[in-house]
Amino acid sequence: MSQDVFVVAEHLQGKIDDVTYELLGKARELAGQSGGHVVAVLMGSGIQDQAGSLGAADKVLYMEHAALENFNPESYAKALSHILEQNKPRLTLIPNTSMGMDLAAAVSVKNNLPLVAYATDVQFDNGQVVATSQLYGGKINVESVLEGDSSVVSVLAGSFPADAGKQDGSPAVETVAAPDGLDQTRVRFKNLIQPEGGDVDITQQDILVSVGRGIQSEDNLPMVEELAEALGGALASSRPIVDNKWLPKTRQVGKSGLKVKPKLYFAVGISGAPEHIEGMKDSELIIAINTDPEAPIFEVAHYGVTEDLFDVVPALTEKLKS
Amino acid sequence: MASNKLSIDPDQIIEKEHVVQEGMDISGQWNRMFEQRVIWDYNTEMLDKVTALEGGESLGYCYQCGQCVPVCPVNLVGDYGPRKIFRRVQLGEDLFQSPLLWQCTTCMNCLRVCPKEVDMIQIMPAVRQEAVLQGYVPEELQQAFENTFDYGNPLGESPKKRAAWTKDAGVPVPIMKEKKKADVLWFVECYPSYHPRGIDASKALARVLNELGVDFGILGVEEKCTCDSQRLAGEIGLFEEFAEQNIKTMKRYKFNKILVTDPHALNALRKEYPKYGGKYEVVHYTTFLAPMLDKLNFTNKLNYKVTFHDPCYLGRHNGEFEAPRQILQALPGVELIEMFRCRENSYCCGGGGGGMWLDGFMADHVSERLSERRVREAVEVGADVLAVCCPYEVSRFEDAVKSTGNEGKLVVRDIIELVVEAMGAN
Amino acid sequence: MPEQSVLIVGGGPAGMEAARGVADLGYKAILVEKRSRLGGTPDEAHYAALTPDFRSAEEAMKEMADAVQNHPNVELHLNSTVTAASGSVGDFEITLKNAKGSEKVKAGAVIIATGFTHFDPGRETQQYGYYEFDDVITLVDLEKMLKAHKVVRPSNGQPPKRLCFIQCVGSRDRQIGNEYCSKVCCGIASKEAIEVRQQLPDCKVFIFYIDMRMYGYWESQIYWPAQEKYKVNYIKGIATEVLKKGDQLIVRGEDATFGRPMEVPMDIVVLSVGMEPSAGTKEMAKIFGLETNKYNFIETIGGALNTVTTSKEGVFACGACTGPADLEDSISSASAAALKAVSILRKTAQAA
Amino acid sequence: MNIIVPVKQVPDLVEELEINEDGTDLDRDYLSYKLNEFDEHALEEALLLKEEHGGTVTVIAFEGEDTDKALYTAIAKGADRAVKITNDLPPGTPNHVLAKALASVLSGMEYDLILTGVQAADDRDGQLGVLLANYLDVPHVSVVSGVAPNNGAVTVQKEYAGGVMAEFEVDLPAVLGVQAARQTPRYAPVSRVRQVMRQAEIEEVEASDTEAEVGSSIRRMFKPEKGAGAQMLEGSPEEIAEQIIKILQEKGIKK
Repeated sequence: MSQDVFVVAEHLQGKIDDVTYELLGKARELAGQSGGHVVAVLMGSGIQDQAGSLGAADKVLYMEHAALENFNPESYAKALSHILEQNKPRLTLIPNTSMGMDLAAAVSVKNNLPLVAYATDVQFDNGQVVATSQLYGGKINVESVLEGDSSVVSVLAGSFPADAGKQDGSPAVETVAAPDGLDQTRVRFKNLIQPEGGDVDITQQDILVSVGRGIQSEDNLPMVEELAEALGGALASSRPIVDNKWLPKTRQVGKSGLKVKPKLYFAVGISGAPEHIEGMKDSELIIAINTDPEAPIFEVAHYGVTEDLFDVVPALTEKLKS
Repeated sequence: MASNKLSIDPDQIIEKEHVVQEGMDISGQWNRMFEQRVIWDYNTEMLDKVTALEGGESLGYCYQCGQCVPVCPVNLVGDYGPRKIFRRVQLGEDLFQSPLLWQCTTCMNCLRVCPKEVDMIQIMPAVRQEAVLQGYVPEELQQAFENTFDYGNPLGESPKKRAAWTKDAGVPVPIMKEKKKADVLWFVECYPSYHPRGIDASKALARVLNELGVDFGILGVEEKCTCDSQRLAGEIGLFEEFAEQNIKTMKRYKFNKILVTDPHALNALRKEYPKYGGKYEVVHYTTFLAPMLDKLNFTNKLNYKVTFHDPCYLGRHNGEFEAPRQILQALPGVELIEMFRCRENSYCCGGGGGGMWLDGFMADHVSERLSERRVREAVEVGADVLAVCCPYEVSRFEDAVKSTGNEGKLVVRDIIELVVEAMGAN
Repeated sequence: MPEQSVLIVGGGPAGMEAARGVADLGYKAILVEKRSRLGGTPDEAHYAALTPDFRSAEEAMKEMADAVQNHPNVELHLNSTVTAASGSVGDFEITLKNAKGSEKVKAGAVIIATGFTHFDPGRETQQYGYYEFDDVITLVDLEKMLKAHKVVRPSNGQPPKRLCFIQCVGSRDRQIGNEYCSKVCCGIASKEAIEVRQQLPDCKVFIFYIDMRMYGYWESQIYWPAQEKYKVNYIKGIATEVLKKGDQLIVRGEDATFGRPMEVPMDIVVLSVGMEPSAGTKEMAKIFGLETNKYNFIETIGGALNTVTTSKEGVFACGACTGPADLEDSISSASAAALKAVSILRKTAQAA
Repeated sequence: MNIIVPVKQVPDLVEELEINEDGTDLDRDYLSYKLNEFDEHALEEALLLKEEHGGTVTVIAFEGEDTDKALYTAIAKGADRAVKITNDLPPGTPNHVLAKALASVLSGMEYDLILTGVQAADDRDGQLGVLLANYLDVPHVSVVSGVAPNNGAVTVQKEYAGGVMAEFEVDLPAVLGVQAARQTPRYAPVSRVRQVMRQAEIEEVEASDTEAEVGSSIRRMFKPEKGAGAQMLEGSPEEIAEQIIKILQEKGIKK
């Protein structure tokens, strides 16, 4: 049994995702408490040089295999399961992302490990792992105790600062042999599809006016667009708006969309599900309009308005124009 | 009208001589005919489909006199009119999938003047029901339907908060569940329970009922939307679902009459619920209060020029034109002025028949909202207060006051708010 | 011996023609008229010219009245009403009442010719403002003005510059209950339109219609001349309401050809009111026990082949008491009724 | 293609959520439940696939509050069968247990594809679909927003951050966690739901295995600390607009 804290590194197109650093930073703190090491798990093909960017880890376990060149829910889960089986770390942190979701629950079953998902915090408490999950649309926090001597927590991106995990250095890289049959999968990666170009890059905008479910109808979009224009910014949105095809995917802020850090993030009719907040909470100034005073968006917003957006938005647009 | 002939450059007219086609000499100026001739294949299938529906029969009665179109509120701001609907359907337009289907507000002004009794109040819900069953339903409307099904109100508010407004009403508002028996059951309805401006009116009415010593109670969280507008928008199943629930709930309590704030609830409870076994004496609050005005002490002089907007479902649909006016005229300092269209010929706010939940959709089909048109009329006659007594109207007209740039010139008040204002401070 | 006389109720065109017919055939015609003079509605309502031949109504009615008044076989009861009837075919006993009292007369057959009344445009709806605006009038009101050669706006006595007719008022309307076409209004409106144009050449005349019903010669006698010679404007699309802005009437409707709403200013609006059964018609149906149709006109039971026989043997009906009828219809049916009545007298006499 | 759509009722977030006295669960007495919105998308995608390529759609749910309504609604939308698992599994049962129970029920059924919502508001111990796939030992892909049959397999699109998507080919049978259907979930007319309630039958089954090692327990539930939170702006819309403009000016965002 080890006291190590493992972090599964996430990467896409050869680039380590920020969430990995966030988890590494947290893992450092936790490993200090458990008395173990921080171990980054890097699975891929031809990306061993990325290990250098995982300097916050004491060690990088690197598994190289052609079947790991691109993320594949099946081969990655098999590989991770193999690594965890061999190492039995005290705690494994996996990003609660599109990729991590496929891994965490899989290894929980495969390796019979307790799992807590949607964590925004993880602590050791009297030798037990305690994870706090953000559930029910961010309205309720749930503190869980994970039993046993090895467990998995999948952590929401943006829960911890990335800086602490961004250390250059040269951690020991230990290459791990891939398990047998890794390329015999029932899920086969075909290709990546890049977002259609031509649309505004919302990550590059200083001012974003972002719309959520509260605008009720596609027909109300022009009203908000007008505000964005008056502010000299671009229109962004939360997931339901994109799911409804009211705006292209390129405008989506949040977990499955884009992370943005504009100077002004103006949230219109967005309640602030954790997945959304994850993508915008680092904005310099956040102003939110939502009729529900309990909406989680007000937790991250600097200024809040509970008046009807259909009154405030046109009034503001008009004043900005004059 | 510009002459169509001029749209062809005279130099472009092709002169041909001795042209013979199919044995006919068609020499002459060729492209004079600026449009191709169309040979209509009259596809009467669509009209047959509509008239085969229960309630859709009378669309086939239209004899194209054209009386309906000038009084149709939507025609004034768009290209919709019952006569035209008939004609288009007769020519094969599929009304079930046409945007025209959702534009009727069921205001009933066409039926009022129709010599053939082509009854849009029956036709539209019947066709809409079919459209809903086939999955053609505007998204906004679908949202309202889903909210109603899930929460018992189209606003999507928590059913548990239906009586939340009573907490700071300032006067007791008894709940039937505790009271069991009352002279008057006040059926509050959704907008008066949840919409901030509706709540203002509800609180005002609660105060007046207390002042008059009326023995009343509300259903509170047990009350569900009467769904009259959802019914007219085509969701008859939804209507039946909640009619059954409301009737079952009301059966548990003893009361002599039902008081409503909402003319749409009046219409449902009075005309539709009996079909499902719920027979009640139902009265709109204006009708209820008009004979009791002498019992109220009006200490505050208002000094308002008030014009009154007849709600379609109180006036045309249920024949009450006088009570609201009696109340207004009894308020000290109120000068009542009538708009160009009033009483039987009152204009429609656009909220009926599902219009309440189709504002975005309608914006694509009309040049201005009906409520905006109405607000302009109120301003035109020099009113400074637009008095209403239907909970759809307050918010619609307040929005329209803003969008027409008449803020500061005109305010929108429910009659009951004016009553309370005239009663002065407690 | 069965009675050898025919009682005719109503001294309008149909009644006068029936009486003359009976009398000419050598039988006694007892003509009962409640007014003090003969001539019926054309006389009472001061018709100017008859439709479609433009003949002076006064002159024509005088001619008809003279024919019966001076006829030796006609027994005329003016200022009289029928208050009761008993007996059956060949032997009716009818109670007449006048200022002096009641008297009973005997007749072998009866002809009802109690006619129609003009639809009251203020009765059902006020949408055309008949009782609200002075300058909204009916065909009948205009007829009187035409007769007096004084077509003016009632509100100010000035001749109108713009005058319109709204067709089908009180006819073809399920809500009002008059689902029938009143048959004559299209012709009368066109005839009056011509007369207005003749009397006031500067006045523009419009007719708002659903469809113009100008059967037979009316087309060439009235409709085409109205449009072609007298420049009357026919507009398809019935007006829905009449409003007042300032001192001008506004006719609001739909131009059905273009499918667009219209608001047309007018000085005078003439409502082309249709026909309803007169009070006398309803009363006679009751007294003689005659079946009526759903519109309260007297029902004739012979279908297309016999338009004057009622449900009661020996009682006939002619003119507009059986339904909307023009003058030509009335005169024709009156002659037919006279013939049928006389033939029934003969038959009963032979049988006796 | 025969598709199974496991659906789950979750607490309706429109209601205010309260925590029970010992602080380890929601106060469930006053909760109302609603079909997980991602499950609605899974059902919609399943119905679209059935309409395009034939087959059947079976909706399966655990017995609980309003489960029948959700199942009847699914039939009204076009599902062919509705199955209710009748084991006494109270709301809040961990997903490991639910997934295992589902797996025991599904192992007796024939299917090509299982579509679930990618996640639910109460997935404390991991997403149901992924757990289910692993108990069944069938492949899975989550965060899927496009499915197309392809010679006995399916081609799926999985969403990553920033609008990038990966395309996979997945052998059947498989579990897919649906992020969004190709179209907004359809409306079930209440008339039809009522008709279904009178006519259709919900099959009932009992899961043979409800024993799963969850390995974690809830120690405490709490509402997020009201941090400093937002400074609320009050007044009329115009006044609020003016305040906002002032803030923007102070921050140098607007002159």
